[in-house]
Amino acid sequence: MSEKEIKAKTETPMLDELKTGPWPSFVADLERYSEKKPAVGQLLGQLEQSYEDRWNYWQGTVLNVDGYGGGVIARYSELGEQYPDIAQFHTIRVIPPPGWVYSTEKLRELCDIWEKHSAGIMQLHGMTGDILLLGTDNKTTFEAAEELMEKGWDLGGSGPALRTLACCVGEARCEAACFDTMALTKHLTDNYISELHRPELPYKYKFKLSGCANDCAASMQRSDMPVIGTWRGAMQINQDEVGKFIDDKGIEFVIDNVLTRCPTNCISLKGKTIDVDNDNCVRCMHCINVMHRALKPGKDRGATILIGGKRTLKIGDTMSSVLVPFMPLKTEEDFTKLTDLIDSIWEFWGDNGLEHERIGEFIARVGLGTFLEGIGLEPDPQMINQPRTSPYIKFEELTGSKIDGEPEHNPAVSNEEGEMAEKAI
Amino acid sequence: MSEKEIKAKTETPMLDELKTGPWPSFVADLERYSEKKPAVGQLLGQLEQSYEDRWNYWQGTVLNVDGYGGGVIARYSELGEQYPDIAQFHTIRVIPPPGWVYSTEKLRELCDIWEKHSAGIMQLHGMTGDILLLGTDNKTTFEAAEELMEKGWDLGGSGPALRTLACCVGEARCEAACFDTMALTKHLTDNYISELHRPELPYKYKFKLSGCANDCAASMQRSDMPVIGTWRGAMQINQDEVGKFIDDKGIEFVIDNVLTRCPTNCISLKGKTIDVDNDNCVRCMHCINVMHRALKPGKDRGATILIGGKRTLKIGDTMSSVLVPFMPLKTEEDFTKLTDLIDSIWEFWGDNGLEHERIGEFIARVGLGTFLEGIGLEPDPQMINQPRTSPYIKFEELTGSKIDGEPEHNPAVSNEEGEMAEKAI
Amino acid sequence: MSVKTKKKMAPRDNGAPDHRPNLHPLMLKNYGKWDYHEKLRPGLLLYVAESGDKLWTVRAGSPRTMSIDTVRKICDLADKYAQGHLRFTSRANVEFSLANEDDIEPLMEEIRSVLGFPIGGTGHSLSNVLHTQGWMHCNLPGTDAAGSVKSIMDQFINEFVTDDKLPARVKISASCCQINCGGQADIAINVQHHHPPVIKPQGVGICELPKVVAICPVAAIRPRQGDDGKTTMEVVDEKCMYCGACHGQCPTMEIRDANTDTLSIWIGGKNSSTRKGPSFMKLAMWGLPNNPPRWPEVGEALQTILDCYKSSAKQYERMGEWIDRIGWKRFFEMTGFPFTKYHIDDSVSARSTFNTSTHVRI
Amino acid sequence: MSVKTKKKMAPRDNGAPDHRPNLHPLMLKNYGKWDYHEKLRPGLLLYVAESGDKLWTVRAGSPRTMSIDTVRKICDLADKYAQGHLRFTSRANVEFSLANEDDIEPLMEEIRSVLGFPIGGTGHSLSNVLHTQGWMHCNLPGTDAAGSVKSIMDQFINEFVTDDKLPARVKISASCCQINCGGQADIAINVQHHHPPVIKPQGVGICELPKVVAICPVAAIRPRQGDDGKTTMEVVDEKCMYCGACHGQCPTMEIRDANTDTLSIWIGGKNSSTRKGPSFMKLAMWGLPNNPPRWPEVGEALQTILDCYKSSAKQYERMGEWIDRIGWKRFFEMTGFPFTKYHIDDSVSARSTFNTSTHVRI
Ligand code: SRM
Ligand code: SRM
Ligand code: SRM
Ligand code: SRM
Ligand code: SF4
Ligand code: SF4
Ligand code: SF4
Ligand code: SF4
Ligand code: SF4
Ligand code: SF4
Ligand code: SF4
Ligand code: SF4
Repeated sequence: MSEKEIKAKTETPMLDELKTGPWPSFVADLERYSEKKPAVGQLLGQLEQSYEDRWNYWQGTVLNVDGYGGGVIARYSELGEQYPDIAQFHTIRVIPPPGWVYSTEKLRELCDIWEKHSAGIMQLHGMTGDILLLGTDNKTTFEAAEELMEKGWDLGGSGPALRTLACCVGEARCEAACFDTMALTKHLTDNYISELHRPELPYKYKFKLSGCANDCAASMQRSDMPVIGTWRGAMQINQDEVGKFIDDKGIEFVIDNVLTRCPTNCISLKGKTIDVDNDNCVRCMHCINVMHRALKPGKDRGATILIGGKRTLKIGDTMSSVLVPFMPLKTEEDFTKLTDLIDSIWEFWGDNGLEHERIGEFIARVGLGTFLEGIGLEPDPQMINQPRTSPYIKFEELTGSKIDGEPEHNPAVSNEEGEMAEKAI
Repeated sequence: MSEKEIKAKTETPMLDELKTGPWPSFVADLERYSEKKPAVGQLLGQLEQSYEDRWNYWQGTVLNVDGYGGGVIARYSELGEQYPDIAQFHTIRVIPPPGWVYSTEKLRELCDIWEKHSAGIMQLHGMTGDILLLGTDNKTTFEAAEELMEKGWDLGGSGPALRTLACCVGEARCEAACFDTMALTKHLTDNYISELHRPELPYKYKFKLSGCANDCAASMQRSDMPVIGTWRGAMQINQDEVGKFIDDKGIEFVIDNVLTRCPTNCISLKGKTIDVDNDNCVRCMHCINVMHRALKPGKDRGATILIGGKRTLKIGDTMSSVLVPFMPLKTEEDFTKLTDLIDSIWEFWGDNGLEHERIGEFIARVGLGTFLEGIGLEPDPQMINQPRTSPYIKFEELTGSKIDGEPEHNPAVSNEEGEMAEKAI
Repeated sequence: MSVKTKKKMAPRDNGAPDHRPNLHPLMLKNYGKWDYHEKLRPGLLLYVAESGDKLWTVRAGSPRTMSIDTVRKICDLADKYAQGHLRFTSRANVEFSLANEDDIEPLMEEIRSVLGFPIGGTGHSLSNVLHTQGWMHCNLPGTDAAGSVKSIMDQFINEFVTDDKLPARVKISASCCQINCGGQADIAINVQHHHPPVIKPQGVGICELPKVVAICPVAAIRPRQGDDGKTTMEVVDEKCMYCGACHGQCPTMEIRDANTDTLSIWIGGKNSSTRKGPSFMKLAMWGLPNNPPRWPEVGEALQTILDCYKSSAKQYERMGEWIDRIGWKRFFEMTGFPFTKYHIDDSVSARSTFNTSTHVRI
Repeated sequence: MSVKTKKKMAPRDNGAPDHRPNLHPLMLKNYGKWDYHEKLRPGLLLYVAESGDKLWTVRAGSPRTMSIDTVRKICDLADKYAQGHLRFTSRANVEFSLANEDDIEPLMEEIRSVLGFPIGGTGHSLSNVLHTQGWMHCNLPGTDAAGSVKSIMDQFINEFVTDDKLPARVKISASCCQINCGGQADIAINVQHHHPPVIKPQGVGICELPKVVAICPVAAIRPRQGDDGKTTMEVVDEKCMYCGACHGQCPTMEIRDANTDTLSIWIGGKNSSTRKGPSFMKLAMWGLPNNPPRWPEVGEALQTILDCYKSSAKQYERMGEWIDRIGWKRFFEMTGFPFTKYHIDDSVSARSTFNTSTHVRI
């Protein structure tokens, strides 16, 4: 690789192209803001350099706030000479209120703290769900953190630790919600705040909570333990509204957009009413989404607990899969049942997981059967789509076939030496 | 294992239980026949012993008819002392007429030959499709084989060779047939008769031919190369018959048993007629099966060529998968295109396959992409259900990204030694 | 490739007999020109050609293994009623095709009385059970197949002789070892081993060692120097998954055990691409005793499965499709079969069998 | 577990801020008691509570990365119109909830004029693109994400500000390295490497060698004694699959290459269990140049995909479901994207991606 000399940029022609167009431009915003904070201008300078070279100039490092093992993503610039104000340029991850709801009071408080101590850039929000505050150095990181915590905020997760939780808006504004996503997010965060701050797990562990199968928190592939709302028993059907819907949209529409879309074909049309085979309804939400005035989740609500979702590294993408088909999540006791489950999972994984091995990888390695034994959960056919197809089963049980009064041992095999060569035919 | 003395049976109390009941009893039949052929009685004796001990008393061996490397499944009994007439008790596999059709003349001819030379047991047919003739010894095997061949019959396949082909009744009696299964079975058998008789492939290779997706030859999981009839273009629809069917069965029946069962949801109801989205019809046959007076396969017919089906040994069950989505199979040239394909597959597999490695295992090992390159076939999206999900692609191509006027090399990476320890965050 | 031929030898490489002279005259005449068929009643179909020709087909159950005498009796009936032709189906049933409607009744009568074969196996029936050699001829079997088929078909004769008592066609196979020459089916009965192979001392040496070592899918077999200095083999128990591949390669690797082998039932296999496409069969129950001559425990389990299937499946829903729809949870509930950790796939692609959705039935 | 605390330190382990005081008053009042919602127009939903209360929600697109000034302007609008509350969505959009219908128009006006944010992202729209740090902050990126998002959203602004021009919701993510912090989506843009990592000589020694060796999924990295006697590493090129896992573990293992890295487009990912359940995203196109500042080749490809999707998908059919129905053959035909051998899975579970049926579209 050839060396080349890099000079600090005063112009950013490539980035400038990102100032035009109808979508709000982060470049325009930051450029304006750079009048207040020179670091932001230097950030744009280094970014321009990256655009030019198609190359990155950040190096990672480690910086911890006292008492914490994570929460700060520390960076130093390889172009620190050219851009001294961003020589150190760290991000603090801050836990948002569940569901990313803010009073302007709290959000302004955050702005004030951040403006005081840093370059003053916010990302709302990070992909895991954190408030990302960009632009402190090795010193201001601590000052900002102390002030944040003083005001009741807390640092988010990073490293081999529980990560900041995320949830959909849920019961706060959505009629589809089957459990209180915000309350559980808060409960789990607080209950496991130590595991979130002090990396002691084999690797990262993410929760994402969605109030129903629509999964607006996109938990299935982005969290190690999705908690997704569902219900037991019959769906709520308002047949009058069904009738109105059919009148309004026409029968073909209902066939093409509701009946034939049900994954288990469990809706049938009876004149101007519909009949749902509740035993086979898999609570997918589709019919409810389409006919939401007529259909609603059932009344006995709770959540499905899933496990093992993550992105590709090492064994390829893993999708979460069902661990507990239904768990009520209303009372303290319900919450305790869930945390008991989590405790036993973390214990078994903690004892047996490899470094940098996420729970999905761990289960893939040891096998779901072994995992269930390890955490003391009974196998349930709902955990799988189908039983094994391979007949090669490693039974621990020896017997089963013995029939009363039958010979105790195999009959003697012939004593003759095999005289002819055996060939697979 | 303890030795125990085994005596020749004169009674068969366990087998006798299989003489009762409404289903025809092979025991009763063979017992009757044992009056003519004492070997058959001894066979029942040894079988009784097996029933008693839940143990088998046959050993395999090898016996070949001159000029052939297979076709005889040779067995000697471990209880040859007790049952001398079945000390050697071989099976000859004989190629049946395609589709297992017989004139009584030919079938009687077979009976005559077999009665003359053997214990006179026939299995119609073996699971691969052969006529199985049981009960020759090391000498009569040859006599029977010679006489069979004299009369135009031929031995079936065994060992690492092409196996006897099987096909559904097809055009001979079924309106669903999309190609002439019998003619192609005959053609492939005759064309590859040498490969069938002289084991020279890495391992066994089975063809099964079905005239349509109903797969009455059960080829998908039981043959290395299923050939399954299909059509191009529009399905034939007789809307009058559709109307009659709807009148007869009712609209709900049509929704529940036809529309919602279509794997691609491509049938829609327009009053008393139906509309098939032929682009998305995957020729599954279901609607045609249910409404066979109203619907028929399209007129431009041929077959899908699939590859790789087999049972579990080593890598687990493999299901055949699409190799050529559509191939007309009417003319000599069509047949030649197919045999060209087979030739190139056998060549590549022959050169690179391991011993006892079937084509499905071979493809699993080398990868479908490599296999296609090896046999000179273009990748076709119909071969797969979905493209890869893993981003880890081993490109042979280096470039693609280079943009005109951009730097030739990567920018220099920082010269500073990393001063701080890097940790995965 | 040229073939060595000796004097007086019969012709070699004859190939497949021509089907045409073996075809019923009406099948030959209307070859490729059939218009439609009708299910008239169990075991009886009418095929109508574009020419207007009509052909009636009578299907009868056969035990597959037959004496020459029995085969000749079949020929007699074909000569008398079916213009001297007959065929066997891919499930080893016998089919007589008739040019004359009047022959149907007498033929059926004689099939029952002379052959003792039941008539049926068409439509939504439980057709003949595909099976394998068993103790009658193979060198590998852990159980018999013909016998268990006889028992099954005796038990389910009503499902064979009717064509509308089942939601869809039911295909069963019974195999005599785990290799499963009987193939995938809606229901398959298969042998299950419970421990690694035991190496028979007297046999060592008769097989090609490298081949035996090579066949093991999990590399559990390794050569070992025996006490007598001879090279023998040993099996690493922790690795071995009791597959028996080595036993097929070398009879010395005795995988069978009359005391501990059990039978398993696998369900939901399907070859047809009809509707959702083919599927493998899945483990429904393991640990059934290998109990000749009538394997009553297998019969009981089959009865349970078929009863549940009948009561809950929709028309045209094959066994596997039915369970896909109602879910395996309901299947295990309905049948009362235990769901165990052994039902959970533990192969490299196990994850693809997990329920990676929130689809649950509660 | 006890926490070391020092004098004068702020309280630790505060946990998550309470959502209740942060909730819009009507959301708090009607918490868990919402009856239904109505899509009034793009970017505007009406939520009706069981109590009869009405709440209007206006959704605006945000660039996610914002200066403090901009965040404060958002607060200003929330104070003026939304009872001093606001929220962000899981796709980084801003939502203002209004108690008064009359505030809708003025708020929308000010969102556009003061913030410069477009209104939309509801219903069957192309919502905000999820993205990652890129060259602004991460240490691993091969491309930028915020910039490509800006370009994409500029291009597809009409799909954002309407809610019925697309068959269903379209979720896009753009990530700056193959790790893909942006996550699975209907369409995802991802970096693709074309050769094994190059080991930067100056860096060797800074990482924990065993960890680097251990992270490689295919065991392609092994320790090697350098000329200077120091232990360094080498990569076995034949084994390496260019995954970059080692690069995340140790910056010395430089996997990026500005000259040869390309961008790929992956489609059909879905998290919702709605209808058929979640799915992974699949490779649609590879080899697109990494072309800042506007990545026009990516934009072109997206346009093609969205055009085809619009013209051919049924309502409620997410990207992946649409392709499942029409088949990948048609997808590649319609888009004109080449189908190459690299599209075929070559992992251990590759066979599960094969078309194991006769289902073909011809
Ligand atoms: C900041 C963020 C992207 C963003 O701009 O929003 C991010 C940034 C990084 N991710 Fe991520 N990930 C972020 C969400 C995700 C997500 C999505 C999610 O959490 O919902 C994923 C996919 C889901 C998952 O967890 O698998 C994700 C999958 C990864 C992975 C791959 C993990 C795997 O097992 O496949 C790595 C690499 C690793 O863990 O070794 C990684 C590693 C990283 C690191 C720490 C790179 C590194 O190893 O040094 C990045 C730090 C960048 C920086 O400078 O801040 N990041 N990362 C997201 C966290 C913000 C927040 O806290 O809210
Ligand atoms: C005679 C035979 C073909 C042959 O060349 O021997 C045959 C003949 C017919 N089959 Fe078949 N099938 C025959 C074995 C099969 C097999 C293979 C097997 O049994 O092992 C299958 C695939 C099984 C599987 O999926 O593994 C098979 C799957 C079908 C299907 C698709 C069923 C489904 O929905 O999955 C149909 C369509 C239907 O039922 O309408 C069908 C339909 C038919 C029709 C109606 C076709 C026709 O128009 O003639 C014929 C039967 C009438 C009837 O009611 O039985 N046939 N059919 C085979 C009779 C076997 C027997 O004696 O029982
Ligand atoms: C005779 C027959 C069973 C029957 O009673 O009908 C049979 C019998 C044997 N099979 Fe089979 N297979 C028979 C059809 C099948 C089928 C079904 C088919 O061909 O449609 C299969 C499943 C499909 C497949 O090919 O995978 C089958 C899968 C096997 C296997 C497993 C192959 C695998 O790769 O998984 C073996 C073992 C092997 O090849 O190593 C095997 C091996 C054997 C051997 C040769 C056992 C051995 O290795 O010594 C058996 C000889 C028994 C004997 O004494 O005749 N047989 N075998 C069938 C052949 C008769 C015929 O020619 O018509
Ligand atoms: C606000 C938000 C939740 C939050 O807590 O932030 C949300 C809110 C709603 N979602 Fe969502 N979804 C939100 C992200 C998601 C996500 C996650 C994502 O975008 O990454 C998903 C899953 C995506 C996936 O599969 O990977 C998601 C999948 C759905 C679905 C299922 C769509 C489908 O058919 O697959 C519905 C149902 C529907 O469309 O009727 C839905 C429906 C809804 C409803 C109608 C629920 C309701 O009654 O309030 C809400 C939206 C109105 C609208 O038209 O946008 N929402 N929704 C998120 C808005 C993101 C944005 O700004 O664009
Ligand atoms: S996941 Fe369900 S409950 Fe949550 S916001 Fe989406 S639709 Fe509402
Ligand atoms: S919620 Fe889903 S599974 Fe249940 S009835 Fe509606 S569409 Fe069918
Ligand atoms: S596979 Fe098709 S063509 Fe052949 S017999 Fe069956 S239904 Fe007829
Ligand atoms: S043949 Fe199958 S795919 Fe085609 S329209 Fe009929 S049911 Fe649908
Ligand atoms: S299933 Fe096993 S024992 Fe039975 S015939 Fe096949 S190889 Fe022999
Ligand atoms: S039984 Fe299978 S796994 Fe065990 S040693 Fe034999 S071949 Fe290997
Ligand atoms: S996608 Fe890669 S480069 Fe981008 S933030 Fe995530 S880890 Fe960093
Ligand atoms: S890029 Fe991936 S496969 Fe290659 S050496 Fe690094 S970790 Fe191993």
